[in-house]
Order: sequence, then structure tokens, then C-alpha cells
Amino acid sequence: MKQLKILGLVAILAGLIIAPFTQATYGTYVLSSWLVFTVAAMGLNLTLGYAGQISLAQAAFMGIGAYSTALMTMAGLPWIASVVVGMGLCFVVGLILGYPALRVQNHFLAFVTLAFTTLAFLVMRNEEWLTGGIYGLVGVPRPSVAGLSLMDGTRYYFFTLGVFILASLSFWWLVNSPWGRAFKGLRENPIRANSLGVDTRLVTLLAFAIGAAYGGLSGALMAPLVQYIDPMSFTLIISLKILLMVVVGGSGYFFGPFLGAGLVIMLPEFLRFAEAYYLMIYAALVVFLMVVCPSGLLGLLSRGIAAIRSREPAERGDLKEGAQL
Amino acid sequence: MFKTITLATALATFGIIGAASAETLKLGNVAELSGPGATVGNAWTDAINMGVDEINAAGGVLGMQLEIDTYDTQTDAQTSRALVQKAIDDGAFLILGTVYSSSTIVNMLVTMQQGIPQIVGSESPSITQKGNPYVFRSSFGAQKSMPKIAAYLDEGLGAKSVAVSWVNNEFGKGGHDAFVAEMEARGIEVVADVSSEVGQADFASDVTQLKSANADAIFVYLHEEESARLLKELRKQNVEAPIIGETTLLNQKVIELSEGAADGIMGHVGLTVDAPNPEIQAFAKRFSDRYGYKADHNAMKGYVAIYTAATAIERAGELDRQKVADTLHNMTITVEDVPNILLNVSWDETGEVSRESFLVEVQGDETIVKDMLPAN
Amino acid sequence: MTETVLSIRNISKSFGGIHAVRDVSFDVYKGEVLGLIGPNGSGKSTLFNCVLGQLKPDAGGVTVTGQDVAGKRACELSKLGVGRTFQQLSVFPEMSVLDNLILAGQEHRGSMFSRLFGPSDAGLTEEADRMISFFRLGHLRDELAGSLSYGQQKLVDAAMAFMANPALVLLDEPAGGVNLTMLGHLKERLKTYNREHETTFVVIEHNMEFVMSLCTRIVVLAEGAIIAEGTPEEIRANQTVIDAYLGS
Amino acid sequence: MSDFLQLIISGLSTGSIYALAAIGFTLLWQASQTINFAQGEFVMVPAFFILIGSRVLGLPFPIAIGFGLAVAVFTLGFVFKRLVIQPMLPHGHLPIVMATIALAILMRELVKEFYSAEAQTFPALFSEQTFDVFGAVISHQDIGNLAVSAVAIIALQLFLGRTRTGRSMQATAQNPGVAEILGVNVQRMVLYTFMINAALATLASVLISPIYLAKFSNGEPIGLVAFLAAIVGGFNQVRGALVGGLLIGVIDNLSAAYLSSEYRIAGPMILLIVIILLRPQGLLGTSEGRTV
Repeated sequence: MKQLKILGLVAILAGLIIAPFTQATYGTYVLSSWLVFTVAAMGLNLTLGYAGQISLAQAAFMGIGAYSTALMTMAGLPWIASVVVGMGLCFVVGLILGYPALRVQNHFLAFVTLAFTTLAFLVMRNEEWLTGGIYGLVGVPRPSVAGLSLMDGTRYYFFTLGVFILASLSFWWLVNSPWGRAFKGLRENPIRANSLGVDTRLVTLLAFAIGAAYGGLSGALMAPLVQYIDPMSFTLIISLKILLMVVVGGSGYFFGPFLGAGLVIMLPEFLRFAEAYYLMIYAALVVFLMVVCPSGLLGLLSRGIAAIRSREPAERGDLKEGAQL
Repeated sequence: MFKTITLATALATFGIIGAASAETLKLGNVAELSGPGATVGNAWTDAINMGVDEINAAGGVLGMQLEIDTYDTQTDAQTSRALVQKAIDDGAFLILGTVYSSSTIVNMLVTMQQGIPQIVGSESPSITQKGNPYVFRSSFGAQKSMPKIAAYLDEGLGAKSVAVSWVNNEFGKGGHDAFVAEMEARGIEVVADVSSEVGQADFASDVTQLKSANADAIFVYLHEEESARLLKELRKQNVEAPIIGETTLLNQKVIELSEGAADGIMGHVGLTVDAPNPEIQAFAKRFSDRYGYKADHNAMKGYVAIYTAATAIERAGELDRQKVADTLHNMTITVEDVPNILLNVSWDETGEVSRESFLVEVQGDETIVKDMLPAN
Repeated sequence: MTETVLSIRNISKSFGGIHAVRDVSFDVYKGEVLGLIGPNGSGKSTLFNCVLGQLKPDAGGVTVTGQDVAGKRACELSKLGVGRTFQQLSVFPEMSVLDNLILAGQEHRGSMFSRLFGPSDAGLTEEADRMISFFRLGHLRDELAGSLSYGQQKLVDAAMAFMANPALVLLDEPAGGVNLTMLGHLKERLKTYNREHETTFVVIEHNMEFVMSLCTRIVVLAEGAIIAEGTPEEIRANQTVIDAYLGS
Repeated sequence: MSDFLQLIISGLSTGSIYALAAIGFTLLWQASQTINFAQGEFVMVPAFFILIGSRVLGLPFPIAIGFGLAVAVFTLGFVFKRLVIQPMLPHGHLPIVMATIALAILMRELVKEFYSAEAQTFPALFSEQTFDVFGAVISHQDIGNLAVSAVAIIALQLFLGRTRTGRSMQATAQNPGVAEILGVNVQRMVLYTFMINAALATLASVLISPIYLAKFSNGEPIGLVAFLAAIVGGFNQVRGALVGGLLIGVIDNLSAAYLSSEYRIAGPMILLIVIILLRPQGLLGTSEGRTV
């Protein structure tokens, strides 16, 4: 099983490396935007999937990251510096936004974060002196690595892929460390976790802050990809789109956002044949998925695997003992 | 495992990207077929499709039949950017659209980088001010129409003060800024400056502010439905000041939706199917016969766009994008040459359009053209 | 048996006009299993919550191994060496039994940052496995805790309370809802643990049979005050206690 | 002064319609812990049912309203509860949130594709005649909206408080377990709640469409305001949603006029954050009867 998993990962990675060579520019662009949105969805997966705190603010964090990158790189500063600033800013704002989560949960938290996204949008649109207002900022440069310009779409794709892999590995490390267990503890049973020494207050804030920082990183990748940013790219609809990615893929599963972002971004492509009806079919599919499998596609998959396993006629003495207890 | 399969399917899908065959010339139409801009994008697209059929029936362009691929932006800027790229990948020689300025400003970067001529229906001034040598309008930007309105306010109405209601997006902001600049130039005071959101439903507060400013005139720069809602509220609160607008305010849709509240409003339109010109009347009839609804200025923009594209390629004489773009700069098309261009039109070196335009007034349910304003 | 682990000094607490606890004092010594019993509304829960720092007493104070618990958050209390179980089921249902136990111990290992960069299990797998086999849960090690039976989850809950090697464990109705076979197993394991590690227990329980056979000493509360204190045998024979329970 | 009065009166008139949407929203929450992100679309769609009745089927307008109401109660009440919400109830909030968001998109697209992408005029129940009060202009429509909303809310309160079915519904909302023991058919009561929500949404639709025009994209702003109203007023109180609706209507107008029209929605949003942080149960709400 483990070898199979590693083999699968290697195959996917190889696919991602070969992909742009089989693609026209558009395909490469779509793949790049999949990578970018996966990073944002990964962050939300930490906040929501692992730590159980709903947030509709991920688009706002992407916005903070994207504007930091746009403003700084257009002023001639290196991309990497803008990433540090953007992610740092998101981390701090995420900490602040985490505070309401200490008081309220569920739909209340959803609305506080929704309000935050709306306010962030208003600031991006109205504060023209800083953000360029509704026109946004045009001509965000793509960074160069070791003197190599990334203006070419395929090169920028590989750059994005590199950052994406780094982000995924750190995420993997994080959720498999004791911190990951503490996040899950917060989601599963915050009171019990607290009584076992988990500082739930700190963990909640961190879940928001780290998730937000991933949003910032995603924005920092997006601005040079699109080479243009405007407030409309960071509205509530985008937050909902990211939420959809996490939930459809499987919230709380490491690969959930990868799959979810892929579907949300690529599905319109597959449904193109349906022309004007595709959004309708798409929405109907989501409703159907939520009705039959609320834990998302990976939840469905793991349920399937569990069902197959339990059919294996293994001699399990422990079952007898278990039934007795 | 599942992921690998998804990816493989994705790769396969993208693999099937065909090249245009020799006898046809492929054009891409990227437009707002769904989302808030659906009405606008559909009128634009319908007119283009009608134009393509007529051009093909008349023998096509350079002996080739036109083939048009249509892409739906969902009125989303980033999607439009991706789709312009897709249209180019699919082999489009030239891009038509988008109509929403917020989308155009993003996707025109793609055509610029790849040297693809693009004819847009957007009116935000910034589009032709960014030094993009491949972007062309099919109707003029707000900075071209505002001086005409300003002249009318100043000389026609003798207004000393004006209240402005505008929609706070790319379209409205561009128009607003151009208008306010003209007002300053002419010494007319802007006494109330009220912005509203796209899709805003409640205009009570906006109207209260416009009303209490006691301006000599009210200038409205909103999308169609918002215009109708605003007009109804203006009438409800008994606002007496003359109401002046630009193209959208005088759209047939606004007159219909506002149920009488549009009576008496005046304004400037770049393109209107109510113009007495025989070419425009003929177009309006063909359009409503074919689609069962009345063409508006967005349909006219689309129609002009496809004829502009066809004429420019014909005049360039070969399928060379750079040459087509060069031809379009400083080009003039007259109605004598191409009747379906509807009005004599010329482009400057930035891709901006000059054309005659109209001063109209709504009387009852009718739009009456009061005056023809020369090109500037 | 002289080291004081928990010291309750003159605790009073009232809600509105009702005195839930009045002037209660007692000590609990190292290695003791103290039962805290009393009829419904006798003030057990209020007292319990004062010990856990969740309620602030109007007067008096609580110290654990000499440290004041007033105003301490649950996670700080845990760091002071206080473990607890809950009345209702309190495991992490979507995590494996092993992960439940590692989570129960990990916050006591190193600092926040050393944990992030340290091993994934915070070096606790062996200890967790020991605890799992101590409670005879070996066959369920990798199952999701939520998929276990009620009684099994109670065992996991208890095992979690011990992972951090606490000086004092508060057991809140451990016997509630557990079937007889399981109850015997639980009691026997708790006794063994107490013997082997000299961990101090305070038990709140309604099941008299269970309390009497588990505890070494019992404190009886009625109407917010201590009415009796002694070994299980003494309490069993105490007329005041019998009256309080039967109601007079 | 007359400006201020005008803003207040207009705010109350639209606020009363928001309140209808908000009340349905809180009813669903109480009965089944459902947060309906498609609530705005629930107000948008009935107008089209009615238009189908009057323009396609050629029914006289009052009968078309009845037709629209029946279709709405069936589809947005019965079908929505049985086919969408019921299967998801055991799985917590998130799937319902996602499914209702998707449902909102689905409803918008259906209306756009099968009716029209364009805004439609909608006949008004009340005349648009106006009169002046201290310089503020009030239309019969304003008064009508307030009156109809008030009557609907009072009737709902009486129904919930004075009838057997209504009390059973309240019992279900407060404690479904106990209600079940008392012999209440809990599932049926929840179903009634969904149907009442659909009826209130239809009413809101009839009142709002003459002013806002019927359009597929109208649901979004209405839904947002309904959430705001419900939270500000209090999630577990019918009265709360009423006060919330009126308050949001007025504050929206005032913040547009006196704060900044560019930051208009910021006023209600900041109010929302403050309320959630300081008084999460809402202005009139009591602490949640049901905690999860």
C-alpha cells in the first residue's frame, strides 16, 4: 500500500513536469492557476479541515498577498522579499481575525470572516492611492531566478510548481507533527484537548494565522501569473470558491484541496460541451455530492476502501473481545 | 490513483486542440454569456453571429469563410484572461470582446504579449491609454463622449451645478472621472457625488442625496437595471432637475424597465438603433427579425466589431496579424464602402474610435434623436 | 502517605441566594483514592469545578502540590499535573486510539517549537503503546476512537488522563453508562495503576458499589457541606449519610 | 431634517421586506440548524413562478400569485427539505452550507436559462402614489410594505404561540428530543417550518420585485441582508429578525448618506462584527437554547 502511494505520487509529479510540454499556453496557464489555488485551499484546509474553524476570508488573504507582491515588485523590490512581507502581513491579520473564533463558532464565525472579506474588498477598491482602486495594478513583473527571466508561461509554471512543492512539503510536515495532532484535537473536542494541556487559544489563533499565510503565498504567486490584480479577484465569491475546493475535495484530508481545486478549476473545461448549461450542471453536481457524501470525494474514496477492507475475511479475534467489552 | 486518472483525462482534453483548416478563418469571441453581464454579452454575441453569417453569405473574407468560436467569461476578469489565451491557442486570428471593462483590462495583456489584434466593446477610458498597440474599440471611450455631454450641460442647459450618480466599477469609475474632469474644465460645480454598487437594488438613499444637493442637473452613469431603479426612485421622490445620461441610461431596456419614469430624460448616445440612418434601421430590423428582441447599443457594438475585423483583414490583404493591426490604426471606414459599419468611423493610433454621435431625448416610450453631434 | 497533593481550604460558593458549597476543607494525600459522594444538588460538581479552576470560589482556595489553581485555564492546570476524565464521552473520535493517547501526552514534552521540529509522535509511541496494553486496548490501537464501543471509549478517556503522568487525576463519574463486565475491568485497571504509580485519584461517582470498592477514603457532601468522612466501611455504617441519601 | 426622515422611512420600508426573508432564515435555523445560503434566491425565484403564471399560463395576476405561492411552498419547502436538507442533517453544518451555496447558483442559472437573463418588470400591489410628511416623500407602496410585513409577522407569532401546531413547532425548535417524547411528529414540524419559510419568501418576493425588478441575480444582495438582519436581531427570535431587518434597512441608508457611499456596506458589516463579538445572541435574542 505504501509503495503504491509513493509510486502514485511520483507518477503525479512526473505528470506535472511533463504536462506543460503537451499543452498549449492556455493549458499551462490553467495548470498554473490550479497550483496557485491549491496553495490557498491548502491554507483553508488547515484552518477548516484540520482545526475545524470555518473561514470565508481566504480570498481576502490572497488579496493581501497579491497586493503586497504587486506593490513591492513594481517598486523594484525582489519577489522573495514581497513574499516574506505578504505572508507576514497575512499571518498577523490572521492572528487578529482568529480572535473572534475564541468567542464564537460555526455560522457566526462564517459571518465575521465574511464581513472581513467584504471590508477588505472595499479597502482595495476605494483606497486608490495605494491599491490603484477599481482599476487595480497592471504590469506586475514576473520574478527572475538566478538571472533567468520567468516571463515565459512555461518557465513561470515551473517556478510555481517549485514553490507549490515546497508549500506542500511544509504542509505535510506541519500536519504530521504534534502541531497537526493539536489542530485535529481542537476540531474534534476542544474542551478535552484543553484539559490535556493543549493551549486551544493559541492553537486556534495559529490555525487562522498559518492558513492565512498560505493564502498570502497563493496571492504572491497569483499576481505575477496574471500580471494584473484588481479587487474583483478577491471578493466573497472567490472565498466561496476556495471553500468549495476544500469541501468538495475532502476537508481534513491532505490531498483534498489538490483534488478539489483541480475539479473547481478544470470541471468547467470538461463541461464545456454543455455550453450555457455547464454552470447549472456543475452546481447540481455539487448539491448531489454534498447530499450523498458530505465528507467530499476523498471521504467517499476512504469510505469505499474501508468497505472493501472490512469484507476481507480476516480472522480477527479482537472483534470478539471488542464485542465483549 | 484517482488523481492520476483525472490528470490524464485533463491532459488528453487539452491535447485535442485543432488548427484552423485552410478554407476557414477562425475568430474568437470572448464575451459575458453568464453572470451579471449576461444581457450585455448575449446582445454583443448575437450581433456578431449575425454579422458572420452575412459576411460568409457574401463570400467571406479574402475568400475564406469566417468561423467564430465563442467563449463565456462568466463576467469574471480572470476567467476572461484564461479564455482569451484559450481562443488564441485554438487558433483564433483575431479576438472580439470583451464588453466589460474590468475583463478587457485584464485580458488585453494577453493579446498584447502575443500580438493578436483585439476589438473590444468596453468604454473605460483607460483601455486605450495603456499604449497597447493591438487593442481597438468598436464604440468610443467615456473620455470621448463626456466632452459632448459637458458641452450640452454648459451651453444647452446653462447648468452651473450638477449631481452625479455613478456605479463604482471599472465602467462607472472611468466615466465618472472623465465627466468630473470635464466639469472642472468648464467650471460646473459637482455638488453631489454618489457612487453605488453593481446590482444595487435600493436607491432611496442615493436619490435623497442627489435631491438634497439641489443641482441644476443630475448626471447618471449606471448600468441598465440600476438606471431603471434609480429613475423610478427619482420620480418617486419628485426630483425636478433635468436628468442627463450617457448611452446606457437611454437604452431601450431602461425605458421599458422604468415604466414611464424615463420620460423626459436626455443624453448622448454613441450608437442607437433609433437613429434615422437607413443602415441602422435596416440592421435593427434584421436583428429583431432574427432574434425576436430589439437590438441595443451593445448589439450594435458587436456588429460594428465584426465588420471592422472583416474590413481590416480584407484591407490588409493577407493573414498577417501585425499588418492587420497596422491597418486598423488610423483607418477610416465609410458607410459608402461598408454599409454595415452603420456610421462612418475612424480609429486613431491608440485604437480609440471617432464617429458621429447623437443627442437624444426620451418622450413617452420613444427615444427621439434631437441632434447629430460631429465626431471629435 | 503524608505528602499533600490536593488541599481544599474553606471553599464557599453561592449562586444568587443559594449556597452551593459552604466552608468545605479537606486534604488529599499522595497515593490516595478519594471518593466524593453526595445526593444530587449536594455541591459535588460545584466543588469539582472550583478545583478545576472553572469556577472562582467566593472564599477559600485550592492548591495542587502547593500551587494555587485559582484562575488557571484548563491547559495550565494540566501542566501543573492535574489530569481528568469527563462525565460524557470525551475522546477525539476521528483520530486513532494511538493518536488520542499521543495527543494526551505531547503537550508535556518540550516547548511548542521543539515539538514542531521534533519527531512526529513527540517520542511518545512507546509510552502510548504501554498505556494501550495496560488498558488491554492493543487490538484497537489503530482504530478510530469514535468507532469504539461506549465502554472502550471510557477506557481511552481514562488512559488519556494518565498519559502526562499527573500527580492528581479527577475522575468524573467514570462508571456512568458502563456495563458490568467493563466496569469490573475499569475498576481493576484503575486500582492497579494507582498501586503501581502512586497516583492520587479523586472520584465523583453515583455508583456506590463502584466507589466503595475503589476508594480508600470517602468524603460525603450534603447541602454544600461535609457531613461525613472516613473509610468505605465507616461511611457505609454512618447513619447521617444514610439519612441524607434517603432524604429526611 | 427632511432628508433624515426620508432615509429613515425608506429604510423602514425596505427593511420590513428584509425582515420577512430574515425571519424565514431564523426559522430554518431553529428547526433544523440549517443555514440557508440560498435564502436570497428563495426570495428571487417566486417572482418568476408568478411571472410564469401570469405571462406564460395567462392567469390573472392575483391567481398567478396563488400559483406562485403553491409552487414555491412545494419546491422551496417540501422538495428542498426532503431531497436536499434531510439527507445532510446528520453531517453537521458544512455540507449544508456548501450545498445551499451550490443550490443558489443552480437556481440563478435555471432562471437565467429558462426564463430570461434580463430584468423583468413586476406589477405592484400598491399604487405608486406619494404624499409628503414633513418634507419626506412616502408612497403607498412604502406603507403597504410595512403593513403587509407587520400583518404577516403578527400572524406568524399568533400561529406559533396560540395554535397546537405552532406550539409543537416551537417545542421542536427548542428541544427535538423532548418534543419527540411528548408525541410531536418532529419531522413533520420541521417540514412545516420549511414550508412557512417558502411562503414568507414568496411574500417578500411579491413586495420587493416591483421596486427591485425581477432578475436572476437579485438573490445575492437580498440574501446577504437577510443574514445580517437575522444575526443583528438574534437568531432564535422572530421579533429579533424583524428588528434586525428594520435596523439594517435604516443603517444601510444612513451609512450611504452620512458615512460614504463608497463604503456603504461597511456600516452594516461593522455593526455585524460588533454584535457578534459583544452580543452573539443578537440584540433581542436570548442565549442559544440549543447548543451543538
